[in-house]
Amino acid sequence: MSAFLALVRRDLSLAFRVGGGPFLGLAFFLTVTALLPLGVGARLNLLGEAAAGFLWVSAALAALLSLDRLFQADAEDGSLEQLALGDLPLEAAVLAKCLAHWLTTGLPLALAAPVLALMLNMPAGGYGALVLSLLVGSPVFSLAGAIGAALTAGLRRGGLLLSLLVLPLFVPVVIFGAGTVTAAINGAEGDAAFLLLAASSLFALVLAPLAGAAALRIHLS
Amino acid sequence: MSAFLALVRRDLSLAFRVGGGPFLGLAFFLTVTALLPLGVGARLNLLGEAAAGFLWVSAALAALLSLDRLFQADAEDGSLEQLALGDLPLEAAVLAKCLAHWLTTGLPLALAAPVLALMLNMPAGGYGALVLSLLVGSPVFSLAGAIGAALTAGLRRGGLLLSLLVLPLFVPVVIFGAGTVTAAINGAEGDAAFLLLAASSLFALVLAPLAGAAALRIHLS
Amino acid sequence: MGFQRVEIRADGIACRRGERLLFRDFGLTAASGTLTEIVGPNGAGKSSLLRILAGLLKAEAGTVAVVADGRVLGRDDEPPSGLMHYLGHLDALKNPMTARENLAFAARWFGAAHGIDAALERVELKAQGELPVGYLSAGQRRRLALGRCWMIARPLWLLDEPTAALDAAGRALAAELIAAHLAAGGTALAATHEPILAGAAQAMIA
Amino acid sequence: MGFQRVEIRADGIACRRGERLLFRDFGLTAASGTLTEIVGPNGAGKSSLLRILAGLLKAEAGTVAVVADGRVLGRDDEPPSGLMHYLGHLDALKNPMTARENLAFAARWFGAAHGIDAALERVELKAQGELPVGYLSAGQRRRLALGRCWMIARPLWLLDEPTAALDAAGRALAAELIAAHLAAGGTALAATHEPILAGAAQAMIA
Amino acid sequence: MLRYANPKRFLDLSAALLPWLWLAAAGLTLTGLYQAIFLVPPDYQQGDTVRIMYVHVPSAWMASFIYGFMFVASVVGLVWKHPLADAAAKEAAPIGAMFTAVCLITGALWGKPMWGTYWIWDARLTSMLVLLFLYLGYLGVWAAIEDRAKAARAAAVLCVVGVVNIPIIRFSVEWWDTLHQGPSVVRFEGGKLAPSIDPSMLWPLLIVGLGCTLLFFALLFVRMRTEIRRRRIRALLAAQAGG
Ligand code: HEM
Ligand SMILES: Nc1ncnc2c1ncn2[C@@H]1O[C@H](COP(=O)(O)OP(=O)(O)OP(=O)(O)O)[C@@H](O)[C@H]1O
Ligand SMILES: Nc1ncnc2c1ncn2[C@@H]1O[C@H](COP(=O)(O)OP(=O)(O)OP(=O)(O)O)[C@@H](O)[C@H]1O
Ligand SMILES: [Mg+2]
Ligand SMILES: [Mg+2]
Repeated sequence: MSAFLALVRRDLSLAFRVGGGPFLGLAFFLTVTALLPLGVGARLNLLGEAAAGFLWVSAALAALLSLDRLFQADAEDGSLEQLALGDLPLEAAVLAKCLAHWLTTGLPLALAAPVLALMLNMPAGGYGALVLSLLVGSPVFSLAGAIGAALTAGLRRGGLLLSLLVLPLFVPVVIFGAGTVTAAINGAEGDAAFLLLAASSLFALVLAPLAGAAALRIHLS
Repeated sequence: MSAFLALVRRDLSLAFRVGGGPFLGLAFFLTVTALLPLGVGARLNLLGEAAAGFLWVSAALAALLSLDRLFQADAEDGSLEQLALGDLPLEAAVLAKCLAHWLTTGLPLALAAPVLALMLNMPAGGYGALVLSLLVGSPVFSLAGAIGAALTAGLRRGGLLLSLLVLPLFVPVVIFGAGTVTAAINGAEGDAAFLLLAASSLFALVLAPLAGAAALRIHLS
Repeated sequence: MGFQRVEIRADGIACRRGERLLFRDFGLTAASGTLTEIVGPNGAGKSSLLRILAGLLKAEAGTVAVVADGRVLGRDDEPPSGLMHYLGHLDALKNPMTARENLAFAARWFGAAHGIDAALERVELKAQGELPVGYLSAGQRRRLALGRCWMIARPLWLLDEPTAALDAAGRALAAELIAAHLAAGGTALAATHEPILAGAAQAMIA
Repeated sequence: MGFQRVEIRADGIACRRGERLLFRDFGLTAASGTLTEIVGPNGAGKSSLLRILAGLLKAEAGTVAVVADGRVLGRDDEPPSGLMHYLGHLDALKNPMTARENLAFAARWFGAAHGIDAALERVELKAQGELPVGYLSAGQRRRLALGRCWMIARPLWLLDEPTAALDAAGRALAAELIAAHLAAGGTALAATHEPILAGAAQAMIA
Repeated sequence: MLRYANPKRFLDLSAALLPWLWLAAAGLTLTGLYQAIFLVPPDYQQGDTVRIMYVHVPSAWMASFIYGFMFVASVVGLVWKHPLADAAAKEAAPIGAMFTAVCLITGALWGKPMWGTYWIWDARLTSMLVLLFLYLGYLGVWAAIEDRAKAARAAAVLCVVGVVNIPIIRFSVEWWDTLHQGPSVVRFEGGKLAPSIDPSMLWPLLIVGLGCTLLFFALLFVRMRTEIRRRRIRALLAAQAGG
């Protein structure tokens, strides 16, 4: 456990040191949220209806943008071998790195979402569902993303290939997530979408460490 | 000139070799275009009106995703020094790298835009303007992006910082670009927006090599 | 601080990279208390062999066994965990983190036998402890990586050119660290282009 | 194929990294036809000095001049372009491109005096020409980087540990390449921890 | 099973099978299409456009089926490390991508008369598009990794992970209200298969479907044979180079 936490802490401190940590993720979230209405034309009513979708899509993109370096840096400086030779299985290392990634991207976004939703004029009634759905669903971005990141870790310019690989895995989450919020706004029962979201998250939690570690082992050999 | 072209060709072949070249950029463009409406909900009329904005925003994001490695790879393997010590000034090297980047991201996106616009149900009348505006405007994404990429080349996890730096530079381009298309759709005179777009592009063409080279020199020392 | 005495045995190892068979029928037994220097020309496959021994690369043929008291450790196709250090051509250091922070992480990831200050002192980097590793010179980085091996007690050291980038004092230091490791009952293998320790066994890869 | 004969003069150079003054009042004159080995312990500032000489790093104080026939080349604060090779600790090779493609790019970026095949042959990498550089061994990469210097005629070579990772044959090859460069009227400086060429001048950084 | 999974045996076996495969594939597909175009009555709602269905639906089936095939081949490749399984998965991918593209294109062409638009972001259509991306991503991994053994394993991991998308395509019509119609062929009522489509329309559909399946295997075998020969040539060249 102490080794697991050490890795989480190392990645967090690396993120803070060079990337600005969660603040950068937040700033990106803000900028994209600002850019979208600019392109679309800021008719408020149009925006309000689409707000939940916008926010979920931005969350996916923010995660995507920071994912490509998740294992790349470790692969390039030889740290991956050290992670593989620790006492913990490589699966645990992947999980620790996902946790650190989520703590710097997903979590702050979930917490800041109400403010952004307000800026986008989201109808009241969806705020609770927005935060809750982001908390439950955004780990998938880190977890499923980790699989793609592990697969492309050895490759230069893996960034774009990475997006091609993980966006299909993100699509259902965005649909379920936005669906949950929309249902809440319309006062409808959003249970189905939310349950599917939670299920995806659990599924990713089980699958990602296994698949990610397998992909990393391929890269190592 | 032969050295300039050699660098363009090297970067193109690296992009093809490890990244799939223009096809990957296209696939990303397609994916983002698919994600946005999914989150927002697919009401046709709403989508059609927003199509130009969507496409321009996706173009910006596609460029962004591939920008972070523009100089990073060269910085990490020592190639940057070789570029600095060639007979050509570093400014020319920056320009060559921007050109290669645009050829693998901006250009294919501009050419594929009509298909995507059709998928988003964009009203007829905007197609010519869309392609033309993307052709003229998308180089800014590579050029302005190069400044940010040069500034963050030394930093790990520069990805998010990079987006913070360049997204503000992208904003006016997205506004002018989407504006040009919207004007064309509404049959209005879009000259103003288009001229501003062209001016931004020219401005970036002059400024980016200078600023980019200056930033790289800082990184080298 | 103490560790098991282990022996590593490789038998009939063949190594393929891409279409090329680098070497085959390579065998070696490295006993506790000995250093085996793996020598051979550039590209012969020394680094590949070390990665095979560490379980990071699959051999085309042959077996590797880590043995303690005649008993083979680890599962059939996977090397035992927690027994070895692998130091590759790359130093596995995080540039943005200081020397001390790098060691601190390694100490908690692997479980350390010595303190971090002791390790910094041991490799003469006391003054550089608070410097981000990215600022260190090539030799200082290598020293730090060696200090990491020293700090964490593991019986089997697999070192790929441990003395690369080191000055004369650094090479003497590396030899000292390895000698102390052997004296404590450790086993060491090092790919190298220059003799590291007088009296070391040599395994040649043609 | 031929090049100007140049001399490089450094005067009163001081180098600061962060808060630390690595060295000061360092002077050196390297004439055409000579190799100057820059020696000193790890972290003394050899790599930093080479970067200063190449114009990649700003010195805290002092001047660097590249001189041909008593005339200083280049602008005041910028080193002349097109005169030097800088080979750092890193090999500046693109992993996804083959050895041949890497050389082909360098040949067109700098303008080559020798053919690519000749260069591959010169550094004994004929068989590896079509292999992506990422697959090469550490020593093979270094050879390739040296081959690049040989292929492109430039009077001033600044080499940072050119023999790192090389086997005995590779070290002899590096020495040969440098000797030939000197014989053709070239100038060479090399940071190193082991003698490269008998009779080379030595500049010590304490 | 593994006896036939040796490349030499595969070459012999596939050489013997291929002519028959081609014949059966062409016969079935052409018969089905002939019936679809000339014999099936126009739909009472959709008129003659319904004939697009006979290309659209089989290619939709094939798109999913081939991904499933690749999934199985990938698992075999990962677990038993069999090179033939890797080759099968790799060579199936472009064929699957092709069927997916055909499904998308025919669907789009059909959508214009039926829904008044070529494209709509409905769950099934989107998930089909996502399937195309999965295929492209899979091919991208093969293209991006130089070492073939590594590429095979990486692509297999991706394929196994991406299989989650298949049920989403399948159930998307039931989970969300969509424009696209629900299942009418493989449809269950009270635990029994109960197609809600008239047999006169169903039969040609099933015939084309079977024809396309055989067509897939014919194409796959041809591609795998080429791939195996390519590997042999490479190995020979390497041996000649003295490696
Ligand atoms: C680009 C647009 C379209 C796409 C991507 C698409 C996709 C699909 C897919 C994936 C299936 C297979 C369902 C299964 O697993 O059995 C399918 C079946 C079918 N599609 Fe489409 N479709 C499109 C447009 C249309 C249109 C416009 C129509 C007609 C109104 C249509 C009618 C059908 C029918 C009748 C079936 C058979 C349903 C069944 O029996 O299960 N499709 N389509
Ligand atoms: N895909 C491939 N095809 C053919 N040869 C390959 C391939 N990948 C690697 N090689 C060869 O495998 C060898 C790898 O050698 P390795 O790195 O183990 O050598 P080494 O003995 O450590 O050399 P050095 O002393 O230079 O570090 C090299 O000769 C390289 O050219
Ligand atoms: N910001 C900083 N603050 C203090 N010292 C620094 C800073 N940045 C670098 N240094 C020191 O500067 C020196 C850089 O040395 P350089 O890389 O030039 O050494 P070198 O002589 O090439 O050593 P080696 O033989 O190991 O390659 C190191 O001692 C390093 O610790
Ligand atoms: Mg080696
Ligand atoms: Mg140095």
